[in-house]
Amino acid sequence: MNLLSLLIFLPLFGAALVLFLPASQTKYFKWITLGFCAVELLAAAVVYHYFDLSNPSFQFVEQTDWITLSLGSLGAVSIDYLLGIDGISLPLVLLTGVVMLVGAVSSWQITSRQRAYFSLYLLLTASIMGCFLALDFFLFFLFFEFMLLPMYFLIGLWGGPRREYAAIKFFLYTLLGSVLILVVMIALYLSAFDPYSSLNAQTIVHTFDLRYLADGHNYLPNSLLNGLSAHQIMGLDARLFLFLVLFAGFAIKLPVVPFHTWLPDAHVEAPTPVSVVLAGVLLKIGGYGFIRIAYNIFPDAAAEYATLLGILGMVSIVYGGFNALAQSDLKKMIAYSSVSHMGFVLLGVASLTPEGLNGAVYQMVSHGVLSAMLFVVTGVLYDRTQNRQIEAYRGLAKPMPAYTTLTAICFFASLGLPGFSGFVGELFTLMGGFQSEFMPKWIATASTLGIVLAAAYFLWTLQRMFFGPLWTQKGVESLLADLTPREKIMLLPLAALTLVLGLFPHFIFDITSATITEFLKKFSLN
Amino acid sequence: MEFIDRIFSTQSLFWFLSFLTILSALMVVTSKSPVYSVLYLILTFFCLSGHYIILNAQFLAFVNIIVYAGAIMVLFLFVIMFLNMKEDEAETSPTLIRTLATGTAIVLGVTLVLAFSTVKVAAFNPMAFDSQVGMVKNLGSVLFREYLLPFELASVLFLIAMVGAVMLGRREAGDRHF
Amino acid sequence: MLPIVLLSVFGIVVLFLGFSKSKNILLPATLLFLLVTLIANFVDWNHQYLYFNDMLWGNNASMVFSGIVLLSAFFVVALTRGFEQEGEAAQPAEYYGIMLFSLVGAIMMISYENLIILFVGVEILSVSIYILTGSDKRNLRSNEAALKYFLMGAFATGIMLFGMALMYGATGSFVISDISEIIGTRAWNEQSQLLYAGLLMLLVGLLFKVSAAPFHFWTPDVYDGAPTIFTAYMSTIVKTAGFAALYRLLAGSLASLQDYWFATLATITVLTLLAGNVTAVYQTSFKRMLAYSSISHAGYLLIALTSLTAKSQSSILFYSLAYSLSTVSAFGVLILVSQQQASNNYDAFNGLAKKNPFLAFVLAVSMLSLAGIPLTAGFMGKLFVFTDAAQKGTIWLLVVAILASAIGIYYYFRVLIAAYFKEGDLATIRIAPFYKVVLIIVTTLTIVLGLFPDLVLQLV
Amino acid sequence: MFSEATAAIPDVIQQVKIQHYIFLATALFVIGIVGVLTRRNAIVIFMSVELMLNSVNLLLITFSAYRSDPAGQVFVFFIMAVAAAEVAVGLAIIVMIYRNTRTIDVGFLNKLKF
Amino acid sequence: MYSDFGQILLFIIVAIAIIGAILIANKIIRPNLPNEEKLTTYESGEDPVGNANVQFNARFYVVALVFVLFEVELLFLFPWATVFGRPELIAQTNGRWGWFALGEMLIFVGILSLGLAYAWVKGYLDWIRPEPKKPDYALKIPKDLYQKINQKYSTHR
Repeated sequence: MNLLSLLIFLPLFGAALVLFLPASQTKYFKWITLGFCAVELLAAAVVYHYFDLSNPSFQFVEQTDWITLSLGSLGAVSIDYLLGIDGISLPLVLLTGVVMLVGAVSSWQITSRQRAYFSLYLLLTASIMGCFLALDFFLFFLFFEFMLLPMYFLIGLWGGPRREYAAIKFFLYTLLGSVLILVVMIALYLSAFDPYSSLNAQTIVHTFDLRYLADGHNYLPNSLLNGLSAHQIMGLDARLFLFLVLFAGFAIKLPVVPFHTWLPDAHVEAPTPVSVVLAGVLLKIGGYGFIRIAYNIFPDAAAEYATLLGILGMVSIVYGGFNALAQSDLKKMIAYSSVSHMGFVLLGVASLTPEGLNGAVYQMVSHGVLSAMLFVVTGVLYDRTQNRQIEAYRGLAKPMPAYTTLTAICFFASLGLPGFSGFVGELFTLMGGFQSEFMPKWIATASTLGIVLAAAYFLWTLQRMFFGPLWTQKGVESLLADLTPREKIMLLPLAALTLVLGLFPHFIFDITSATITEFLKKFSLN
Repeated sequence: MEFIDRIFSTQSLFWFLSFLTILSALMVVTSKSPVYSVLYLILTFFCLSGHYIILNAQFLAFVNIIVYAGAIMVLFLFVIMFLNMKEDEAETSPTLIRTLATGTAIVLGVTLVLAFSTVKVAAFNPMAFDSQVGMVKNLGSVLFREYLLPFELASVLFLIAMVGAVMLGRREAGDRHF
Repeated sequence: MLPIVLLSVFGIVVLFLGFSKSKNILLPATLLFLLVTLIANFVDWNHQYLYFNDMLWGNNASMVFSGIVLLSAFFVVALTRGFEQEGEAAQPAEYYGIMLFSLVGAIMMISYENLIILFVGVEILSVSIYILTGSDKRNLRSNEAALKYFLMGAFATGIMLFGMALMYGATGSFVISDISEIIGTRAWNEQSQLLYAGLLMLLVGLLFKVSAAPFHFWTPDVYDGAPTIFTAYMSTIVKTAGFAALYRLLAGSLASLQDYWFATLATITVLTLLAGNVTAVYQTSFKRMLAYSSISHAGYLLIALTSLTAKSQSSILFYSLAYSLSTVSAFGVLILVSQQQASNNYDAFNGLAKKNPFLAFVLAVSMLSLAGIPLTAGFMGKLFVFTDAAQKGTIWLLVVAILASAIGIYYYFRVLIAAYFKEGDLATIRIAPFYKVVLIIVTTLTIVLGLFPDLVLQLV
Repeated sequence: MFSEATAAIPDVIQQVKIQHYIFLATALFVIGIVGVLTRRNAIVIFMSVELMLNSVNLLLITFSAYRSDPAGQVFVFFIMAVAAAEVAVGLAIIVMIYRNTRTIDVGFLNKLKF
Repeated sequence: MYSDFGQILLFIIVAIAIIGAILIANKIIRPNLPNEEKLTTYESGEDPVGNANVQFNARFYVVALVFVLFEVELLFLFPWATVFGRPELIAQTNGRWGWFALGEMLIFVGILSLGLAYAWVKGYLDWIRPEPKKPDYALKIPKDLYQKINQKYSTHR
């Protein structure tokens, strides 16, 4: 079996194992999950080891025919099981490996319905991996939408008091996103074709292969999405319109500001490991979708709307920052900080410059590590006192010195202190914004406000919660034990990772740059 | 004589029968008592049989009398009699709904009539015309040669109807009423 | 042809088996008969047949349609458990016999060539279902459902027949291929009003049967009132057969008039989608919700029908298979739960997952499939149907359909929320092994078809 | 007047336009629909349906006679036969309901809400 | 265009006219002196009791139903009878037609008779007899007393 298939099927196998083991083995479920996540990370590392950094195209490509639909006189539609990896997806695959492992450790405190929990968790891992590896749009969509189900149940079954509401809200929002993506997929379906298979089969073979979709020559003349045909939908050029639809679909996932309201609810109600996965990996699929799907298929529209997208990114950054400042719930504050940080990703992608795109991928990885850490930190406190209100604590530094140190590290890293990964990501995306020929400079300028805001809310929170004399609202000082070894195991590597990435950003840039340079050639033509 | 000829033509018979058909059909729908409705319905069927006869479909005219007026209507009357329905108790359908329904149906009718008034049905070919089409001999050979399959399958329908009707219509042990 | 003969004979055999002392033989016998018929159904594979002076017509697609109907019937019959729980009043031999007979009607509706076969088929199927609906004689709701269904069905038949008569007036034939030929030559121009009015009424009559809006108002009451097992039966079989009949009519003889009927049918499609989905949201009873959901699925099937592309047939085929499978398993779970709780409401499912994880899982897969979530057959079905609309280029229809399916998620998930997230006192439900096997097969099929739709599509 | 060719043709076809028959059938059909929609007594509704079926029969026989094509008349034959079966079942349902409720007014049957 | 059907119309009209005329003449000529006795419904001299619409017994229904279905079956026999023995058809098919037609009808009638047999065996056609209650009050007279008396008088005859 190919390495990439292994990445997808390994957790599936784990899920099946958990599902079918007898109930007497329940105590081993978490170990099995942990083991599979570790092997998963190892496999991702092996992929990295064999990955050719100088090769900008897809590697480890794996293709099997899956569904063939005959359309009569209109040819056929071929949907393939098609996997591949390049410089954009590899960092995210590695990130997934890391975050899922951390999430598995963090799942230790789950005590109810373990069989269901761990099988869903592994299922989620498989579908996330599938999303990053799929090269067939249809396959991507399947993984993308299937991901919602385990997530829905993970939030709905193990979440907080308002979990039902949060779960269905999460589900409906993201489903709306995937429905929008589905619309584009259906529109694509009769437009694009696979030139090689069509030649062999003597008939038109329509395809969802993203490699072919990227090439404007593979659209049938006068079809809906051919760049030269002047089809219009609601007064807009069809390509522009469908780009916006696709963008909206991924923007919900990212989330970009007008579509973000599900995120705080989902985060507040989700259990810690699910929050970790949600912020650490799931949001990245939105950003990945922009690059891999939306920009790949509609480069012309992406250039056209760069300003709009840049502004949306800027709004996300600033609006998320202000909202984070206003929150009293620590977890909600972090959720809004995620909105703000993911805004940088959008800004970087929209800039269409090497700096911006590299920065965006880097920012995704960095935010994945940092948000995982932030949610673990929150979870630590919540586990002890069942209370996440910022005002409920003062002077935590005294009873919990190690906890305070690690929290401070991740807060500083998140607010973009040089030396940590957050700084590099924000710097590069902003640089991209400044250098972009596609959008005005004031967008990037305004976005810098986000950094200031991040500094404000993180430092203010740090100051309020950790310094000064010890005090808690409900007199729960006795519960405030310092970090357990398990928590340290989660937090220390993440802290090390953010430091390493911050000091040696070329680990990521080495992987991404070749692919992104190639990717951007499309835009330089315009 | 010419005048009398015109009065006692088939055309006049058509008008006479049509008038009677429509009138009795209206009475079916408007009668207060279901018993009267059934009787008017039987009258309607007789009128229709008259139409069938002048259309040279003698066999069907006779079948119509036997099946509809004879069997089906007897069954109806039967049910009405042993359900012991006197004057239709409470015809409580709201007036508004009745008016609306009638209005809609009449609009439908007028639309159809207007649409059909311009229809030109292809003139019959006098040379190929076979006036014996409606005779039992002719229908029999069509029925038993070309329409063999639906004929046999109709028996399945009868079987279902028999089993089902007997099953549903039978009084169960312990039923309160008759 | 063979399945029709076999089903008639088997129906009679089952009817008379009811006189034997051992009632336990009925269920296995019926299942065996259905299985034999299912196999016999495919004897003409890869032949296009025309039987009895242009009465029956069939090809692979119609055989697969019949196969779907027979398969759904098989599953539903398997879920009846011999009607042992219905008590003394139940008459299993009659029920099974009538079910087998009704399939004769369904197959006639699928493979008719002469409109008379369509008519007799519709009647056989409808009359059987009137009887089955009213089979719970002492239950007033069942009685009322039967009466309502009967009156509405007879009314619809009247309209359908008027349509057939007008079409006969316009074209002079009842044979599908002849009608198509006459329409092709445009020799009917002078009688176009007759043809148009006839076509419209014929469609209305058939749309009544598949409960498309605005002719759907009887559906919720009838589905709700009928005994649950027969609700499952009619919501799968009548729908599949009805759509096969509609497809045969539209594709077989009226394809060249698409410009004419497209607008009408598209409007009906939109109405059906909206009526079904929006009303389903307000239901508190799961059974009633399934009734409305069946209306909304009629809407999705209508999309494929309205578009009438080369692929429509396989879309309808796949969709009805996916729909039938999920509906069967949903009703299968409902029967067990409502027996325990004496209620069909959503609340009855509270806490199902805790003590009955298997049933909850079956329910989840079926709801996901009905909602059209990927990796289930329902998703593929929806995708095919949507692509039909895209192929025809009716974007607005597509938009409505997608909105409708988004609404669908809400009400399908309500029962999942009840089953998984709510606390309830549902005890462990004992499931007969055979019942369990059926549910497993149906659920597996739903997932397998979601992964490999080719398995069915390549048949056509 | 009685030419050789038209001798076999029934008078009605020569004297009455086919439209008149179509109108008559349509009128009966509409009367039937009105009955179904306005009456509440199940038996009367059912009778109105029978009226509709008869209008169909008339229409089919008309077309059949004017076209001199037996297919229409055979169809009518089937409609009559099938109607009988339907009536048997329908009346059985009505009897069953009357046993349980002592009424067959469809309006009284509102256990199930519309 | 006086025709055969015109004659029928004439016949109908004349019939209606004559009946109407007779009834009207009757009305004019007859003396009209009503009293209560005369106005009651005529029931062979008995006093009428209750409504004229007497409720039938539902046990008739099943029989009526089966009758209707068989009557329709009968209808199919009429056209069959005309084709069954038609010589030209028999000649066309080397005599097979007769057997074929017979087979057709046998299947049809057979299926229907199976339905009848079903209803019969099931007991649906059985008359539901009213079961008169046997009086169970205690008699003071010993039972054999009657027997003795009966015997006594029977031997005398």
